[in-house]
Parts: sequence; C-alpha cells; structure tokens
Amino acid sequence: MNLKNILLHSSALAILALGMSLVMLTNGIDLSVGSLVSLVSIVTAGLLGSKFGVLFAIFSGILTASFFGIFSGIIISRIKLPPFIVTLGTMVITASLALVLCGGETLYWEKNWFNTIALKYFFGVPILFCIVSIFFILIMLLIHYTSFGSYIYGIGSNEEALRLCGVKVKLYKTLVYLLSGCFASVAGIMLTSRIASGNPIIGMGYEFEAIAAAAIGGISFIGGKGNPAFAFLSAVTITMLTNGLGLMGFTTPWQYCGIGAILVFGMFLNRILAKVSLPER
Amino acid sequence: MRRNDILLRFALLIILAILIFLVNPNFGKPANLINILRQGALLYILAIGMTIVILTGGIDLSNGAVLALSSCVAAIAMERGLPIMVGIIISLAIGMICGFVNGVLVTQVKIPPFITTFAMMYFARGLAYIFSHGRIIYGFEKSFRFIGTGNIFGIPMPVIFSLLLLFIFYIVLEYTSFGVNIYAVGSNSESSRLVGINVKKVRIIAYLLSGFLSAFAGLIYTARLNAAEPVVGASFPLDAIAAVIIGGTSIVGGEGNLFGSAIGVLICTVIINGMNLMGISSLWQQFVIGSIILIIITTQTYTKSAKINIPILRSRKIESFEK
Amino acid sequence: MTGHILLKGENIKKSYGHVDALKGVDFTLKKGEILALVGDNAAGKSTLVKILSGAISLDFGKIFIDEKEEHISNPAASRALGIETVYQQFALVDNLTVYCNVFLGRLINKKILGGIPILDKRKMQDESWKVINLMGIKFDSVKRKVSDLSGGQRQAVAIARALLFNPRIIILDEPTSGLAVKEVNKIQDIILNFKDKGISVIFISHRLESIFATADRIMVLRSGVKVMDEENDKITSKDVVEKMFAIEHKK
Amino acid sequence: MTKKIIILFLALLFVGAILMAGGAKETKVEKAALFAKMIFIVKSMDNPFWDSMIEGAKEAAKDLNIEIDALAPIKPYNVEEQLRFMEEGITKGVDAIIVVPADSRGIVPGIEKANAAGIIVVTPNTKAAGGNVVTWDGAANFDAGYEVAKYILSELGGTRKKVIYLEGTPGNQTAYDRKEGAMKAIKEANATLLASQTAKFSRIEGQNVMENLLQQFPEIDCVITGNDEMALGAIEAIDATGRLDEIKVTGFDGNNDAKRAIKEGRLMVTGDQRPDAQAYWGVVAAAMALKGMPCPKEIYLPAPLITKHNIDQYLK
Repeated sequence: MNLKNILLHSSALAILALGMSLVMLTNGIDLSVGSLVSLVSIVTAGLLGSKFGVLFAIFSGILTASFFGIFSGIIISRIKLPPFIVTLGTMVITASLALVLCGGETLYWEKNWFNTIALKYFFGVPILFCIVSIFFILIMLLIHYTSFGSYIYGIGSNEEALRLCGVKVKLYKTLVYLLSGCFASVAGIMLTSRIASGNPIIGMGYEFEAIAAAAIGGISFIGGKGNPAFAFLSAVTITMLTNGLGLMGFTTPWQYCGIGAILVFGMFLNRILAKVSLPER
Repeated sequence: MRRNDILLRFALLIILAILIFLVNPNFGKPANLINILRQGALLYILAIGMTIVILTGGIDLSNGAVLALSSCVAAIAMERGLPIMVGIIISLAIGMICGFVNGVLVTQVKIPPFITTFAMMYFARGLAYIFSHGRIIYGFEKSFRFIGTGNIFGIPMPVIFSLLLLFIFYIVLEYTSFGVNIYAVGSNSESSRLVGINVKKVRIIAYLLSGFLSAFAGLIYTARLNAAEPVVGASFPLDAIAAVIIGGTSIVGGEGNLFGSAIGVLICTVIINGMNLMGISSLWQQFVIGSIILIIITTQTYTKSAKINIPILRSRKIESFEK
Repeated sequence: MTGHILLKGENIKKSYGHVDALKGVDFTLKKGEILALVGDNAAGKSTLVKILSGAISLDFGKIFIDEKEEHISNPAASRALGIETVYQQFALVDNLTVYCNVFLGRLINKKILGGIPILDKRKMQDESWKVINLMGIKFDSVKRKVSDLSGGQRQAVAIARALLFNPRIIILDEPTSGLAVKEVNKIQDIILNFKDKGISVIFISHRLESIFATADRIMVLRSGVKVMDEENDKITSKDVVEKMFAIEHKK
Repeated sequence: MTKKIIILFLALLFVGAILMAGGAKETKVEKAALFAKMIFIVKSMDNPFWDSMIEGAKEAAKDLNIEIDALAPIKPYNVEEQLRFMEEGITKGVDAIIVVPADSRGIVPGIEKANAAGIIVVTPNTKAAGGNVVTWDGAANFDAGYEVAKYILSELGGTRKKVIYLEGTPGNQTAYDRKEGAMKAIKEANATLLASQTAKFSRIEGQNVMENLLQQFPEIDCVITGNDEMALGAIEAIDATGRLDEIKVTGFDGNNDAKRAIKEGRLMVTGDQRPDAQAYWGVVAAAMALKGMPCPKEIYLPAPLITKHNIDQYLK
C-alpha cells in the first residue's frame, strides 16, 4: 500500500467523520450522511449533464445536502425530537429520493474538468485530500478559536446551562447539522468525481463508518468530549486497515471478521488511552 | 408508554389500511391480510428483541447478521444429518452467544452499544460466509419446514409464533421483576444502581434475548424459505429500528412497549403490501416509511406537550389515572 | 433515650484521582439517634453518604455495625444491612409507577403455575399505599408515573422506599432542598417520627433551622476532615457556621 | 470476575485474529515461476455466483501459471471500492487487472488510470462504458434477459400473456440491463405487463413481493425474474397458494438450486451465465494480451437456456 492511495481512499470517510464528530459533540447523531452522499451524487451528476455548467452542479449538490441538514437541524432543535429518529427519517427519505430521481440508473455526463478533480495531485498529495485538509484546518480553527467552537462542546455537556446564559442553542444546533450536511455534500461530490458518474447507492453504509470512526477517535456518544482531529485520524487509519485486509489476501468473509475485530479493538484501545491519560472518576 | 400514544398509532394504521382498501379492494381479502401478518411476523420477532434492547437504552445493529450466522450453522448441522432438534438448539445457542458477547462488551468493556453491535454485525456476517462457504444451503425436511410454512386452523405458524412471543414477552416486561428492572435501567441507570439493581446483568440479558430472538427468527426464515443463506438480513436492523420507533419506543430507553412495536411493524408491512398491490414503484417505499417516522413522532411530541388538545385522547388519559 | 452504638466508622478515607474527598473521618451513630451532617460544598458529606449506601467503595478505613466489621461493596449489601438511603435527587425512575419505585430493587413476586415468578402488583400497591398514607402526604394513586408528581410527593416516594423494609438506619441526603415551607415541616415531622420508632437517622442539610429542630447531635465536616461533633443543645447555629467556614482561623 | 471475562474475551479475540491470519495465508495461490501477476475483482460476495467466478479465475491462473489475487468490495456493489483495489493494483505494479464492474460508468476512471500505467484491463460479465478495455467477455445481460423472456412467452403461446416482472436491486447495472431485455421481449410478444416490482435480488423479498402480487392479480400467466434467488422465492410463494401449475416462473444465472428446481419442474427456464467460464476466459484473454497476441474486443459466451429439455446434462 502506498500513502497516496491511503489519502485518496480515506478522503470521503475523513470528511464525513469530521462532520459526524461535530454532531456527536453536541450530543447528537447524524444517520443521514450516507444517503445524502448518494443524493448529492445523483443531483450533481444529473446537473453536470445540463447546460448550466459545472459550478452550478456543484453548488446545487451542496445546496441539496444543506437543505436536508437544515431540515434535520430545525426539527431536532425546535421540535426537540431525538436526533437519532429525525436523521433516521431523513436517511430513508433521501436514500429513496436518490433512487427516485435517477430511476435506479447511474447517471453520467460529457467529460469535463470536474472529472479531473479526483485525478490530480498537488505536490504528491491528492487534490481530494487537500480539499479535505482545508476543511479540517477550518474546523480546527472553528473549534479552538471561535465562540461557536466552545458552544459546540457546551451544548454537548450542558445544553440547559448554555441556554440560560443566553446562547442561541437552537441556532447553533441547526448550524451543526447544516455543517454535517455540507460535509456530506463535499464527500458526495468527491466520490462523484472519482467514479465519474452519479450512483444512487454510492454512499450506502458511510453513516455507520463515520460514526465508528468518530467513536474510535474518542468522541463521546453523550456529547461534550473528544477532539475531531482524532476522529479524522481514525477515519484514515480505519480506511488503511480495512483496505489492507483485502490486499493482504484476506478473503471477504475473513475481512468482515477483521473489520469487526478492528472496531472492537480500536474502541478498547481508546478506553485504555482514556484511562491512562485521565484519572478515573 | 401512554395510552394515547398507542391510540394515535393504531388510528394511523387503520387510516392507512382504509385508504389502501379504498384504492385497491384486493387489500381487504382475508388471504392478503394473512399475508401481511405472515410477512410482518419475521420482522416482529426481531422487533421484540430490538424493543427490549432499546428499552435498556441500547441498540442492536447485529440482529440481521446473527440471524444469518445462526441459520447457516443450523442448516449445515441438519444437512450433515443431525436431528432437527439439535440443529434448532445449536442455532438458538449461537444467537445467545452472540448476544452475550454484545452484552459483555457493552457492560464490562464499556464500548458503546452502537459500535459493539456494529462490529458484531461484521463479525457474525463473516463467520456466516466462512461456515457456509458462501453457498446457499437448500432443502430441508418437511417437519422442519412446518415451523415456517405450516398452518394451524388457517393461521400461519410464523404468526402463531410471533403472537406467542408477544404474549410471553408482554408478561415478562409487565409482570416480572426483570421487566420492571429493564424499564428502570433504561429510564435511569444510576438510580437503578443505587437501589441495588444489577444493571450490568439486566443489560447483558437484554442483548442475550435479542440474540436469541434473532436466531429464532432465523429458524422461521430458513423453514419458510427452504434455504439458509449467509447474505440475508443486511437491512433487518434498520427495518426493526424503524418499526420500533414508529411504535413509539423512546430511543433513549425506558419508555415503550411491545404492542407499540407490533403496530409499528404492521404499519411498515401494510405500506409495503399496499404499494405492491397498487403497483407504485418500490423506489418510493423508503420515502413513505421515512415520512411516517417523522410525522408520527412530531405529532406525538405535540400531543404530549398539550399544544394540540385532542378531546378523546385527553379524557382517556385522566381516566387511566383513577385508582 | 439513646441506646448503644449502632454504626461506627474508623479513619475513613476516599480520594478521587488527586482529590482527597475524605481524609480519615471517625464517627459514631447510636440507636435511635438523629445525627446531622453539616458542611460546605465539597466538604465530603455526600462521599460519606455514598460510602455508607454502597454507591462507592472506600479506599481505607473500617465500618462497624453492632460492633461487627462490615464491607459495604454495593447498594444491595447496604440495604441488606438495614441501611436505607434517600438520595439528593431521590434516585427515582421517572417512567415507572409509584409503587414500582417504592419496591425497586426488591420487587415482590408471587409464584404461579407451580413456580413461575410473577410480580405481585396488588400487594405492592397496597403496601406502598399504606406507607405513603402513614406519612400524611397527599396522594391520589400509587399507580401514577413518578414523572407526574410534585417535589414533595417525590420526596415522599423516596422516603417510603426507605421506610418500607424496617430499616435500622435511614440516611437522608438534603431531604428538604427545593421544597415549600409546608412540605419542609412535614418532612421534619417524618424524621422525628423515625426517632420514635427507634430508627437511627443520618441527616444532611444546608438548612440549619431544620437541623436544630430535629437533630440530637451535629457533626461538621470541612475539606474531608471532621471539625466538630457536639450535642444539639450544647451549641448554637453560630458555632456551626464558624466551624463550617473556618471563620475562627481567619481572625 | 468481570476482569476475568474481559481478559478471556480479549484472549479469544487475539486467538481469532491469529487464526484469521493463518486462514488467509492458506487461501493464497502457490507461487512457482510465475508468468504474470494479476488481480481479479468481482462485484460483491453476496451471491454464490461470485464464488463461481473466483473459482474460474483461480483455475485459469493454475492452468496458465499466473499469480492471481481475488478481491471483492466489502460493501456489495460498491464501485468506489473496486476503484480502490484497481489503484492499489496499479501502484503494486500488477500486469493485468480483471474487473467485473459494479457499475459500467463508475469503473471508467479506474480503467483510464490502468491504461495510463500500461496495465491490461479485461472486464468479464459486465461491460465498461469507456476506457481502453482489451476484452469483454460474457453473456450480455440485455440479450440474455431478452432470450429468457422470449422463451417463456413463446412456450406459453396463444393468449396467455399476463406477465409480472421481478426486478433486481434498484441502481444496479445488471438489474437494469436484464429488465430492459425482458421488456423488449414482452413488447415484441404483445404481452401485458401486470406489474414490475423490485425484490432486490433476494429470495425472501421475492417471496414477500410475490405473495402480495398474488392477491392483487387473480390471473397471472408467468413471472419473469432478474435472478434465480428471486425466482425461487416467488416459487415458494406461488406454491403456497397452489397456483404453481398455472403460473410459470423464470430465473436467471443458473445456480445449483435453480437447476434442481428445473429438474423438479418448478422453475421453467433459467439463463446459464456460466460465471466460471466468464472468469476463466477473462483471465485467458488478459494472458493473451500480455503475450502480445491479438485478442477479440468482445467474446460472447453463449448463455444457453437451461430448460427441462436439457437439464440432465447439467446435473451430473
């Protein structure tokens, strides 16, 4: 295996894990990212075939996912429904929409510069990973140097306290789901460019992988604890290990077992590290 | 769960059924109604396990894979000529072992249920492929197939089994200490610990039961289909979760019941059946189910916060509190 | 009026990581005595209560009950020794009914069909109804969910749970916080009532007037150390406050 | 006590992992003066079909003295994972990549990358929509779908032409092609399509969907399906209502269960895809191209229909 490939292959999962870790820090969960990836793939690919141009297609893809992100966010923060249920709802709705929109067929377009995004390298680093890195740096800045960042942690550990301090909790919660939707759209666009076509099932299963990556990266399921940087790293590691299983000659059944073991072992390691670094309460 | 929540769901089920019936009278045929029950039975058995696990505040993403693993191993055992009873016992034992491992990882190693059962999903799926060598095991004895295809007084066996399990687990949840402990642990695990409930034991048993029920569903599945395959059930966990949620069980635990889940399963089955009958493209199935999840939970939240006052439902509520 | 020493703690220590919550505390509790435990936040009161109730285990020290050393390793063990605890947040389970909460952890079963254990709901309802009525707190039904109750009613449920099993010692952690004056008086009556029955009480409160109205003896903790242990009638609230906040040292 | 359980479990986990490593090594093909290195990528592992393909590829590898690694995406039919395998293969420097595209268009970037690196690409079973592919070999799903549908419709003959079609997983190329092929035959025969519903290539779905459709339509003459799995599920459903005599069912793929069902007269016809042959000839074509021998762009492997007339030669 080589580094270039690992970076290229983990780009989509890494950015999804980044978005998922933000959502999980606010004590939420976003099950819809996987099907949003598929939906964005279909929307973008469909519009790439139109005469409006590439940028319009990309923009529409981002807009679509953002719409569903805001939709989930508003229901979660205003009507106060559990995030798990709301995003499960949007997950099945968007998965269905993706299939309906393309009629079960893959979509394609006349080759243009959009196809080359996934092929180009910037000083040996895949452009896709560069894009992901930019988002990563932005999120790190957001987390550490803005009030939004501390509110994200605050909402996760004590939402009520924050509300009583006059923080617009509902707004920030909605924004987090919007961000998660946006990141899903970035992942969707990257995958679309990679496979040079729109595929209605391309995002299948990514939501669970992103949640696993975030959890193994130390993001707590009850919010308020963890660093998205580790979620990002664990996404890259998981991709490396799971890809590696196949290439080391494990047959698919053994790969399944291997992934199960990797997840459990990753979580176990995470527990041990947490115990070593923090005194037990 | 409050009575008006169940009524709300039951009303939705009836309205759905009437709407489909008006569009397509074939829906009302007795044979079709029995179909719905039979198709819902498998999902319902899984949903019982899922309800119990969700009541304790957990989740089980592994039930589909455990179903595949246990049914494949049982099928191999029967193929090799072992008696049917032995096959059945092996299958149930495997289901319980998988559930036990889930429970131990969740309670002792403190890995979140989501990740534990997600990992178990991969692990069990992998083992199912390994044991079956990826092939479909086909053809079983008549006596075994009876549990999937037989009828008693015209009622299909899967339906009888699911009703029986509903009865047993309703008693367990409502009338035994274990049932009360399940609700207590899911509602407030710290309080439960302080009054001396063995929280870990309750959780482990909940996962164990879910594994057991997955294996049980696997047996019925194998008997009904006359085949055991390692690929089956990838969509079962989400189907069961959706049905349980539509049935009104709270995803954070401690609230909900098996009747709600039964209605949830029926709502999902009726939708799919109706869409099949009306010839609506199946691409839309998930869309409808997703919308129903959001609509029903939103409605429930609103009626609960009493912003909308439905007279019938409210009077019921007061009645139920009189001693 | 007070009898022999029922509960004795020797040199009890407990630390959380680098924070020492209890730095070697000795205490005694006589039969039928009401001991008030006072201290500022983080003085170690709650830690002591949790150790006695089995919610956490101690690092060092010994606990004697009736002069016999006991190890309280979990909440069930504590309850088996006749120690009942009413926690600050009541430790009630919102989604369950009143009677289930009262019996939680010790639900009553009856055998049907030759040995299948089934909950005896009727008995639990009757008994919890009796106990709650004894306390004189208004209640319409024990079949209500706890989430529908008022603060005073919740407190009553929590105390009823403690009272039902003939305990020797009842520990009350802030039983009067967040209650209306009328309800506070009620709780004080209930506490005095315990004493009449010969039950020992350990009672934690910030409300000094409640303490002086009920307690026989007052023990003050500060930063994990016992700084005062006196009979009620020998001290004033001023002494207690001074000890609590170490005012004399600042002079 | 609890600690012991944890330690025991971890120990089991490690033992499992070690066994896994051992198991994986055993399955690797032996190396002995190899002539070339290839990777073979299938669409998924969710059907015995893919196992047969891998068997075929390994047989060819043995015959031609080639080292071949068989790979399948973890997520069924995920074309992006197939791309990953291709890219890893390219950096590892294999001589040829034999890939069964999960999606005709999605695989194209991978083929173009392989072309740029001078690596030979062969796509058995499913065609790629672009790139420079040395050879495609297989049964055209469209044509075979057409043939099966045409056979059953002509067998029925006369006026009995009420048809139900069971589709494969939505979004799947094969499912789409087979359906289009069948639709063409249905149109030509002037048959009535009562309903076309997906059963996601799965047996239980096939059974459930068929049970529902049986209620809707009192008169059905035949059920054409996108694969054997759905067909066998549908047969169970039809048999349960006792209508198997009037309703004829077709399958596709030719797996062992289906052959048995044909022998028993429950299934009317299935298209024999011969997955092992597809894989075998794919590897052979790649080897020929490596040696610089000219190779046909398309190899149509006949996809013979298996019917009750010729079933005996398949069941040895």
